[in-house]
Amino acid sequence: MTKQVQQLERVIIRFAGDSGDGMQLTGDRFTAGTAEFGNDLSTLPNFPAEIRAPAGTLPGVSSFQLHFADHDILTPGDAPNVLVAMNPAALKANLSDLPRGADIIANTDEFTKRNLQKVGYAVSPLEDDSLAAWRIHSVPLTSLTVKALEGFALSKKDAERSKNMFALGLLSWLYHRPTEATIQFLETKFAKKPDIAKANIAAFQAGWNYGETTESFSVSYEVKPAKLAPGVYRNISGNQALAYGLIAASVQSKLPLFLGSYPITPASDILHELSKHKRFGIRTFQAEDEIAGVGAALGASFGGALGITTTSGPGVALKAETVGLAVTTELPLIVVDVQRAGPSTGMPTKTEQTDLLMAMYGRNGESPLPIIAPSTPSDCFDAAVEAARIAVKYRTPVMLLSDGYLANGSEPWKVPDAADLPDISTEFASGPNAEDGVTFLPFKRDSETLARPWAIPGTAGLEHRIGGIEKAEGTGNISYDPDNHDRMVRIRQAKIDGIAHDIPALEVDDPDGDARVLVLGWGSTYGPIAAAVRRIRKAGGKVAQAHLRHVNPLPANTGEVLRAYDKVLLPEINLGQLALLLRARFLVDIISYNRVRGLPFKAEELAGVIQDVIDSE
Amino acid sequence: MTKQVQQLERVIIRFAGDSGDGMQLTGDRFTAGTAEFGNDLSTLPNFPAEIRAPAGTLPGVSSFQLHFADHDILTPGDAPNVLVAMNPAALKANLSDLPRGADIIANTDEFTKRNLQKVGYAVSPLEDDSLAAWRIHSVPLTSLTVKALEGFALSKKDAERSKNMFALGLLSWLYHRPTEATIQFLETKFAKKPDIAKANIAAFQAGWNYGETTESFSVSYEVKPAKLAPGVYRNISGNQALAYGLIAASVQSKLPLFLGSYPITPASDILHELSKHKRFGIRTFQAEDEIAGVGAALGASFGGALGITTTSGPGVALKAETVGLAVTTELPLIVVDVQRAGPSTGMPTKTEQTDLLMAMYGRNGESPLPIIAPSTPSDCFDAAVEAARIAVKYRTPVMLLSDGYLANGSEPWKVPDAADLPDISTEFASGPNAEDGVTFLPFKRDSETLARPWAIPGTAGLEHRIGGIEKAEGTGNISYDPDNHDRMVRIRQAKIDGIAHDIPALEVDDPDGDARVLVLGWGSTYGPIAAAVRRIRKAGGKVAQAHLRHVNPLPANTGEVLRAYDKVLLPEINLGQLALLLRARFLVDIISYNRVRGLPFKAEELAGVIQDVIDSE
Amino acid sequence: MSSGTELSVPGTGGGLSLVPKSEVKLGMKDFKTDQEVRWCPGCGDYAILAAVQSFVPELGLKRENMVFVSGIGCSSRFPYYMDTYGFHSIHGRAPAIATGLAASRPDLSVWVITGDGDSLSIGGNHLIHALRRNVNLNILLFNNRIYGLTKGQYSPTSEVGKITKSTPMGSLDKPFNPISLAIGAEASFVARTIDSDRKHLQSVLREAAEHRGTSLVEIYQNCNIFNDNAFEQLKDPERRDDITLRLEHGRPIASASKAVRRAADGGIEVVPRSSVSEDEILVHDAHRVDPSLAFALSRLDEPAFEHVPIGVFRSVERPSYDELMAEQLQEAVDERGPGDLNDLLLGGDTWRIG
Amino acid sequence: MSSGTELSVPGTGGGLSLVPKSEVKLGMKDFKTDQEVRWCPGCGDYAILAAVQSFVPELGLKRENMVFVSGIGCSSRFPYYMDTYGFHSIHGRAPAIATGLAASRPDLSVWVITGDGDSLSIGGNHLIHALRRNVNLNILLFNNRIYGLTKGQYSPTSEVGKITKSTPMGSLDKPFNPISLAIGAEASFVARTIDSDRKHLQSVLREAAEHRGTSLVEIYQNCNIFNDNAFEQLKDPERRDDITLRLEHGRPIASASKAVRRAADGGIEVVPRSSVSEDEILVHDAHRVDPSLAFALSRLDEPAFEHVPIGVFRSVERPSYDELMAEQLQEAVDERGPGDLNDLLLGGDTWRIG
Ligand SMILES: Cc1ncc(C[n+]2csc(CCOP(=O)(O)OP(=O)(O)O)c2C)c(N)n1
Ligand SMILES: Cc1ncc(C[n+]2csc(CCOP(=O)(O)OP(=O)(O)O)c2C)c(N)n1
Ligand code: SF4
Ligand code: SF4
Ligand SMILES: [Mg+2]
Ligand SMILES: [Mg+2]
Repeated sequence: MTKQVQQLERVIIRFAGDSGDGMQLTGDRFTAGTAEFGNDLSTLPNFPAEIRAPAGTLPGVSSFQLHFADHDILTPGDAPNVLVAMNPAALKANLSDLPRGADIIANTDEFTKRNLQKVGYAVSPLEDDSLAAWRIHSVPLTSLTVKALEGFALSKKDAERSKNMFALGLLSWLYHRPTEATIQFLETKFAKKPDIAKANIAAFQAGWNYGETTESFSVSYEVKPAKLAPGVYRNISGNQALAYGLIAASVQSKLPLFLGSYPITPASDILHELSKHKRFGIRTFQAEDEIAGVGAALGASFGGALGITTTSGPGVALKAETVGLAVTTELPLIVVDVQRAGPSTGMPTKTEQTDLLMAMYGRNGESPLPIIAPSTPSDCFDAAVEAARIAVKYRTPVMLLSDGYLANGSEPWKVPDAADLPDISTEFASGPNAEDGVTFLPFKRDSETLARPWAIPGTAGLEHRIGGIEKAEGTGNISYDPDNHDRMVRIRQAKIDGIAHDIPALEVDDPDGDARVLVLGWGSTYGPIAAAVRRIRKAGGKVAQAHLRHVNPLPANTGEVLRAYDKVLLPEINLGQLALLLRARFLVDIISYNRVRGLPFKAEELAGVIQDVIDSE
Repeated sequence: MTKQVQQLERVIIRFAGDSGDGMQLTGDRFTAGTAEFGNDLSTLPNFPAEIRAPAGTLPGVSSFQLHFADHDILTPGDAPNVLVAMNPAALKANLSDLPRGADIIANTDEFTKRNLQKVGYAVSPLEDDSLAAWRIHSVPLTSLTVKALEGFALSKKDAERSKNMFALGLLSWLYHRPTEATIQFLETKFAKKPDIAKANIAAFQAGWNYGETTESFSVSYEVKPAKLAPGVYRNISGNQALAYGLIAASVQSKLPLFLGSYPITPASDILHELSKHKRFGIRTFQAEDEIAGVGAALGASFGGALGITTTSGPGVALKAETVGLAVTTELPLIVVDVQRAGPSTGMPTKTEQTDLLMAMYGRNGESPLPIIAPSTPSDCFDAAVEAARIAVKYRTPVMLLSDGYLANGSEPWKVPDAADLPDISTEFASGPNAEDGVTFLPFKRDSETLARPWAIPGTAGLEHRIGGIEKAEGTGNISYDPDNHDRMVRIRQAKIDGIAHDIPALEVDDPDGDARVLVLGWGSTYGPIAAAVRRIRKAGGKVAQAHLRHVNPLPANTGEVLRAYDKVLLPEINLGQLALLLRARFLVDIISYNRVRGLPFKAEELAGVIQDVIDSE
Repeated sequence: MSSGTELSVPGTGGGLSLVPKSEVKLGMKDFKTDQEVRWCPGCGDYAILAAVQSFVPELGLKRENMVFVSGIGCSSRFPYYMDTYGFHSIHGRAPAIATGLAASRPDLSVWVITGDGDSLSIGGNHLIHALRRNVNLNILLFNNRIYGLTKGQYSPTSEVGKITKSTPMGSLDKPFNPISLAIGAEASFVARTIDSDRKHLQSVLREAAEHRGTSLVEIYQNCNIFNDNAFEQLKDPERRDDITLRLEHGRPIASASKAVRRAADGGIEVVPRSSVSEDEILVHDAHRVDPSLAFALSRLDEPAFEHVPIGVFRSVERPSYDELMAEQLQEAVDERGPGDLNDLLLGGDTWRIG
Repeated sequence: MSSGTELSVPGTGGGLSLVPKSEVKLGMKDFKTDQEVRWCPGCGDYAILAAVQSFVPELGLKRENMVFVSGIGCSSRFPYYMDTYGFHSIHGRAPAIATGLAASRPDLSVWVITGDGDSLSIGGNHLIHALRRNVNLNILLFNNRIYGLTKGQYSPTSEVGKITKSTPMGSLDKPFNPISLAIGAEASFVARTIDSDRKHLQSVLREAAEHRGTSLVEIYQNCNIFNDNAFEQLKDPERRDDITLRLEHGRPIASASKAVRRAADGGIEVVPRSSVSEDEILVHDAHRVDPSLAFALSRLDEPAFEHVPIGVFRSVERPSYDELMAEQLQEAVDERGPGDLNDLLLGGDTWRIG
């Protein structure tokens, strides 16, 4: 049988199954193959907060979405072209996201009476008309896998476990993915259990062959490699990029990295990643709680390390008091907040942008600090280096606001050459700095940056004491003098505000230069906004786009940019937090678009919103 | 010798001495006498963070300022008419606040070489010309006291201790204060040590007599009683009024009060006060830290108590995570923040308004809560009752933002009759609330207030579970449904926003109705702003005044009020925190006036600022 | 319930003496909720849940007067599955929240459910303070020696050298022994049991519930996903009877093959049972006021799993915090009568105008 | 110092072996700052400050390699008066901050100064975790059994029934015994001394400094303003020698009139010295690995002040956290060479375009 091959520009597939079905691994492997093939891509894992919710239930569904294309893309995609549903729960949980006409590959073996009941299907949807709008491929994935592995000395249960590899094989066939890397991967992963390795490889190949032979699939698809900028690429998730950025910052600042952290979803993987790289002189300290984590990081900073703490929303709340101490003692510190849905425990595995105002104001007293927000998974690398640059140069804690979407999402990353990374090293104080030539003044400032000297223990002659009580300008001695306090409050603010002159201007993307509507964003909404803007332009609309990475202080030209447009639309996954800051500062009537669903925006949704704003002009 | 008696409308006196000199007690007694006499008054204690800094040093100076008048007054006064300086440090620390021509009563005995040196006086200022601009009364207070107590079986050191009572006697003579109450007070205070009581009384009387006889004082002053609204009055400090308000709230809500608190300046006195009143069924729990304090209060609320926690800035930061839990579980809770100078430890005994944005936003996720700020010491009573009303009615944590100035300052308070206090009681859920008549839905809301039912343990049939994870509307079951989350985020916000319709409109004081400039304030700046406004009007200027007690949500007419004026001036003891909220919400170009000195504004200073704004019209 | 003082039921007695009794006989099913249980298949938490659900009816309490408060962790999901009042709070804070609840409501039977991370890492301080205060709580510490919910980092009870996601070269810090820590924190009731032995678990729960004050029960719990077989030795039918030293008040401390006795130097030691006569074997005294011997018993399981005492290490009477608090309230009323708001507001120096 | 790995000095040995020695001989005045000391006249903190300032030169360390870290409280003002590096941090967090410092800088001698409220109330968790980790810190816990700085509320070491501003009818909660708590938390070095006995204080500091790992030294300190004479019995020349039981390794534990011996039931007890022969008196063994006896000694001061052990309860060797951490870093380098950034970034699956 010769099969038809169809060319596509882009495809969105979603693997969905039970938490125990290995969907994340399947997605990761498909991603790796796709990356190797040279498509541009973007991924969106989505999994429950429970380790393993009861099998077959809706809360137990875990999914992985991948968008790949022959051109550069910006998001993991709104609506899947293909859903792989490993059981009825996976079908039910994901169906509403599927556009009509999409393909559904359903593992019929799991559509048992019991499993159907678990999710409230009276009749199997594969057997009534309810799925008529979609193209159903009923595949008995489990039994095909078991059959394919008959020759292996495996229990049935063990054999069944490989069904995700069968599915991967089938999808790899369907989209012409290279297979060698996956085979190699399985060999390495199960190096100690060669039987398991072989079984998984066999399942994978069986899946491929099934596609090749079955009539259920008459067409396969090709998506040409994308024309990306030349260079060496790898696929990278936000958490990994962020961890690498921190390591790079340590190398480029020549400061030993000290991480004080307490595990919390979705930030834990940064701790995990950093703890692997002790060869870089990196110390990772799993503290007893978030307070101890940031405390230890600050203590290490006092000792001359690049002190870092990583956490998520509730953890940031706990660190507030110590971050305030860092503000007033003016020591470098990086506080990474991988935002997740709140308030309180909220929805730990879901994404959100709701911590911005906490990052700005969540401390007693006037305690300003810089805030930096990466815009894509790979941008987490650069944002981390930039956070370190500012922390070290200005002797200040810096908040790095990632989120659950960036953390777990991935995309191809053009790997930079270490030689091209900025030198962000600093000098420790080494001698007296007072006019008298003998005294050391720990709070005498650099006239340009307003940064104070960083004198670390072990430096003879610079012994000094710092603390959380208000300090006299210069000497740093305890001071309750009212005017000194007013001055210090203003100097601390001025130091942070001054960073505006040390960061790039806000760039506007407005190809024809005649748009009247500006869409502004910050952080992880970059992809969906940019994709929406593309759609508008493709349809002939005019819209300008700008994206803030430095959220505090804002680039010096921000006001100018905002005022240059009739309307400014600001989509945020919160109730309007950046909008509040911009409105207050520039008195510009920003139009907010807010949806707080624990999920990234969809490009289509935003395109609609943008169009509405344009139309209302 | 017959002495002249002069009539005055108002007087500001400041007692200043070493921390060990008993200045706070002296001030308190003078205040009590003044209150009894019927003047209106306002006080401002000011003391170091150290328990007892080294004797004779500048950081060791403790002072107490009292403003009293024959008419209603609004502040403790800008510039003292009289300074009692118990030692050179007290003179030096306070001199810059004294207007030319003011009286200085200096305790010459303490102007020894050693004491002068301690504060850097080469020559005694009493003996050179440096004090020519003031009227100096050199009085050997210590030795006069010792002499007066010669007949008592006291060591010299013990006798010297009574010098503050000698000073009090002298000042009481100078301003015609009644003496009986002070004598009675000393008898009660030292009931167990009658010798000490007698010695203090003798010193007090000797001071009085000294005034009567010495030539150093040729004039004494009378300040007639003020014409206040009829009623029974007492003098009350902000912390005491706040504690009483909480007790009244417990009585009026019929809910047992549970306080979970950890000591911290300047909030500790609320804990101390409440712990005295166990007869009201009040439980005070000194927790191991601020987190446990608020946690226990929330646990008690869950159990049906009026849960309260009291703290100051750094403590609020620590409580943030638990307050977020209260927001999402929608339980009543009152969080009292007696703001002090920050960031970090800052200046613990000094006042500031810098926690407003932390109160608004210092939690992860969208977690809105109401904020109430009392305006004067006695207003802390009403504000506390109002906080409880809202917490109980809307099942929400409420932030009550007092500050160091209100906490320790005092003023006469017209004591309300308990019968006139609002009934703020609520009903616990007692049975099913679902349409089916059998189910209890812990997150089904009152259609008007959007409050959920409060079902407390012990109520049969309403067993249910709550928690920090996102909840499904109605059932309260754990829900990760994206749309449910978006809805819940908005409902929680709407519930708080809706309170705007349940609070009084913002009132504007604009006697002639033709002012073009509005001065707006919130919290403890009320007195200085109102006093400044009076000055402007007295001088023929036009200015309107409005003051916000409900800072979140804002009264429904706030925007209207702001837009009705050409200019809105907003003085704040921070860098413009309320201004940020108002600018963002109403896009009104609020003019901020900010001074962050750890001290309340002076009326004169504000009058100048207001005048400048008027002039720039 | 309508006013402040009505909640202030003072009293003394057993752990449950102030909690109203159910008029009807309740069964296990009365304590099950309609919520799907969301632990991994095979998790030890299931066994504990079943043990608790089948045990609590025996207490004969009104269901509505029982409250389960938890922190965050796999184990802390527990309250959702108990058809009583429940509060799934935030990480580490359950003892604090439960303290406020129990201190203000002596008529409740309050249970805290917590994990080794929840109670000993982030919540360590609240735990030790609850213990010294002796608030009327039953704290069930599910010790799986790992962070389950965050997918397998080492915990404060993980053994040194533990290889986990956050410690790829092995953990460095010496673990807490929860029993030693609790005794050092002045605990009045301390016990240990294991998920797999329902009978023992329930017998310990029984004593804990009856104890008035804070009862700490460490429950060895298997996390089959991230730390499987952590307590295998105690489950292995071949070995468990040998290495388990059951602590029963008034009974000699010994396993099938081992016995505890006073050592020559005055300490205690484990010796082959055959080497000692029965009356040389140390008799367990859980009610001893001096905690030193209970502490010594808590050290017996070093080296790990050679001999592991389980049961009630210590159970001594001490007034509970809520009782003392209620007494002070009563005393204040007895001495000066119930509070009167007008009197309070008018107290101190007043003057009249007009 | 210029790069990451240079800070990672691995090593073992005594508490000070990695700290550079001063080339010049320093004296007490070298450790005094120009800051005015701001405690109340008569406060026990003065005596401790003087004792520390006159003791530290003896260590022979470079002044710039000593750091004093404190929390908040009267006692926590201490670092301002020591002319070394200093960090007056926030309430309760000094052990955490010092942990980061000490773990990343094994070349420093790090001292934590804390009060009973700072370390046992808000900071209790950090304290017990520092102890189990055995970070190389010397923690001096100034125990005045009261909150000084906030003007006199009861603390976690105040006796039951304490009448303070926050407990007008008396406190309810049983205090911690800091020694018992520390031993329960796996402390490797635990000692107690008193502000008024400079010689003893300094001898304990000496041992603490030499111990590598966390040394906890409880110092009874008089707060003459809010809790005067809390330790009067130990200062009263008439009684102190009778009630003080000095713990000295290898020496019998006894005071002028009292002696400690093994009781018949195996515990330990205090008896009149005259009632026992010298060789019946328990000989102190601070180095015993099993902490049970040290724990039992910590319970001897109940009832309070009848007989109070002072000195080093426990001092056992265990690798310190910073050493272990440094070793892992070294091992990682030894095994795979120092990290290379390009290798790291390129690691995993890459592909080339263009
Ligand atoms: C403030 C805060 N920090 C961290 C977390 C993440 N977190 C959730 S549970 C947990 C540890 C769970 O371990 P354990 O208490 O032993 O419970 P288990 O899951 O093993 O039952 C952590 C670190 C959180 N939810 N909140
Ligand atoms: C977060 C926080 N909570 C509370 C306080 C207030 N506070 C400062 S010191 C202290 C207790 C002091 O007691 P202790 O540690 O025993 O020290 P001492 O003053 O007795 O030496 C408290 C409660 C604070 N500064 N910060
Ligand atoms: S991760 Fe471990 S503790 Fe958590 S539910 Fe699964 S098996 Fe149980
Ligand atoms: S209050 Fe007490 S502890 Fe604090 S300085 Fe004064 S005497 Fe010392
Ligand atoms: Mg665990
Ligand atoms: Mg103390």
